[in-house]
Amino acid sequence: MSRRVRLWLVLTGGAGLAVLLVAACLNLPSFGGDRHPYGDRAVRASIARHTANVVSSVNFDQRAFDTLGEMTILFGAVLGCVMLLRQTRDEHRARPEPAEVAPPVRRYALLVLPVALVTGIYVIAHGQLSPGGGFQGGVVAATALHLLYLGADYRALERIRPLGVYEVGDALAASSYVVLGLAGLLGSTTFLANSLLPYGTFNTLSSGGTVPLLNAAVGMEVACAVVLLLARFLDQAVEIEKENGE
Amino acid sequence: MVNGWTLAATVGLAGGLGAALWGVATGPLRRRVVAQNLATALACPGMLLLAQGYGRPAYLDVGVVLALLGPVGTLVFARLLAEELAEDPPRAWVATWTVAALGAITVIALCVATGPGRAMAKLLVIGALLIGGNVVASRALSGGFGRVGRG
Amino acid sequence: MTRRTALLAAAELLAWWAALAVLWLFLISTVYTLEFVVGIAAAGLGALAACAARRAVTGW
Amino acid sequence: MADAVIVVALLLVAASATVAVATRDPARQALVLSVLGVVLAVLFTVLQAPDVGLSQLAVGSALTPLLLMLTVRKVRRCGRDEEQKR
Repeated sequence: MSRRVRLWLVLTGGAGLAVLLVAACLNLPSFGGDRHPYGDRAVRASIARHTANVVSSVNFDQRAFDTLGEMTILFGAVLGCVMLLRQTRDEHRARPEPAEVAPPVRRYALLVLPVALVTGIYVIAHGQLSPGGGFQGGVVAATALHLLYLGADYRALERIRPLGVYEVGDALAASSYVVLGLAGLLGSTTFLANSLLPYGTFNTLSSGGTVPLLNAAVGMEVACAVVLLLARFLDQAVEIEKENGE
Repeated sequence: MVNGWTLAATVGLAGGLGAALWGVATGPLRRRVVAQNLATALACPGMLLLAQGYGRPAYLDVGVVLALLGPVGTLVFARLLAEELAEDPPRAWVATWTVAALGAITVIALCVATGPGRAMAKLLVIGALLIGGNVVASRALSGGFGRVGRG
Repeated sequence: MTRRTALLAAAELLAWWAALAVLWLFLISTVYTLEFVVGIAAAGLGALAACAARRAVTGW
Repeated sequence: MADAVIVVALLLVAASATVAVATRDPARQALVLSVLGVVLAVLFTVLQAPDVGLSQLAVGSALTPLLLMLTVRKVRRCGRDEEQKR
């Protein structure tokens, strides 16, 4: 295909997309109106199940099956990364060299690591009460561990990060989501139905039936998955080298 | 719903993040990393003001996460760009302390509006994490990481 | 590990535990039993991580 | 007037996204991307979606820059090794 034809193709496709988008925008309800048919129904269902954060109710109760799909996508993506970035036969591992870090930076990293970890757990635990949830908190908690790489060196991080534990945790959390879904079949005829546990007192940690449990499962899955993903990237960037003698 | 808090947040976010965006888009690397650091330092007080303006204390959690992870992001750049930054280290103490002062003023104003209690303690924790984090991140950018080989 | 270092390590762990439990109290909005239990558990986990991280960096 | 902060956030997102596309060097692009992440989090918050804002902050402020910069480091090191072999 010549350059000219490609340019025409892009222009025609772009113009078509622009026309469709403008046509769709003309039919949108106006910005910030007071009629929200879906919102009203979601809020009503959320309050009926004593879940204070409607977004969590949508994610882990009304559309819990979609979240299972999203979690599986993350699981599969991390699995793919682990396979692609593994150490191949013509590569070897070199010991990472210690980095010279200024003392205030090191102290900051050691101080903020536990604070960020506790904040991550807080965001996971209060997913059904305030903004946040398993995904957000899991990423925060996993990022917290890597302060040890930023504030010290890779060897220090490797000492507190037994990868096998995180692999097992990842798989356990992902499967416990499915098990909780199957348990929903006990009380009703629907997979992932929120009918197993009492809905509890509104606006407490135990409210919302299975929502906090699913939230915790996703939080653990995401935290373990992010640690495993970053471990492969760090291995490649720091430790793994091509053999020189090939 | 317009009140003083949202207005202050609008002005602060427009001016602060606009300037940070200009800084991160142009100039040498040393200017860009400083602008990236100041973007989080300016956005976090804006988030706190918005939480107060909307009357929703739950929105403070966004500020907590930003105050914790913003400086961590700057540390990532300081650590992995250490070689290039060592050749041409950034010197931005005036900007760093000015932004830190803005953050401190915001937190103090919000504390006065909140009154004593655990909510005020939360605001003070956010302020300490934000200001401490950004000063340390600024220090890390200007030679915080010495000789970095393969590590 | 001598008796002295063991005592120091225990004191470090307890100090972190207390500090992180106070942080949890600041983060939450209302206090009740379950919240307290979860907070103590999370603070314990954070304290273990803090001590492990410090040991990984300084080496004892 | 109440929508002023939304307009400001939208303009900032449009500007920083354009800059992120226009920057060529990956390291500098990662810097712009991290500012874009913060601006997007502001936009989500002013549109009353703090859950999404938190997701954006969690991923965009430290994780994405770390993944990108580690990749840049690996690619650069491979390039240096190739040069040494020649």
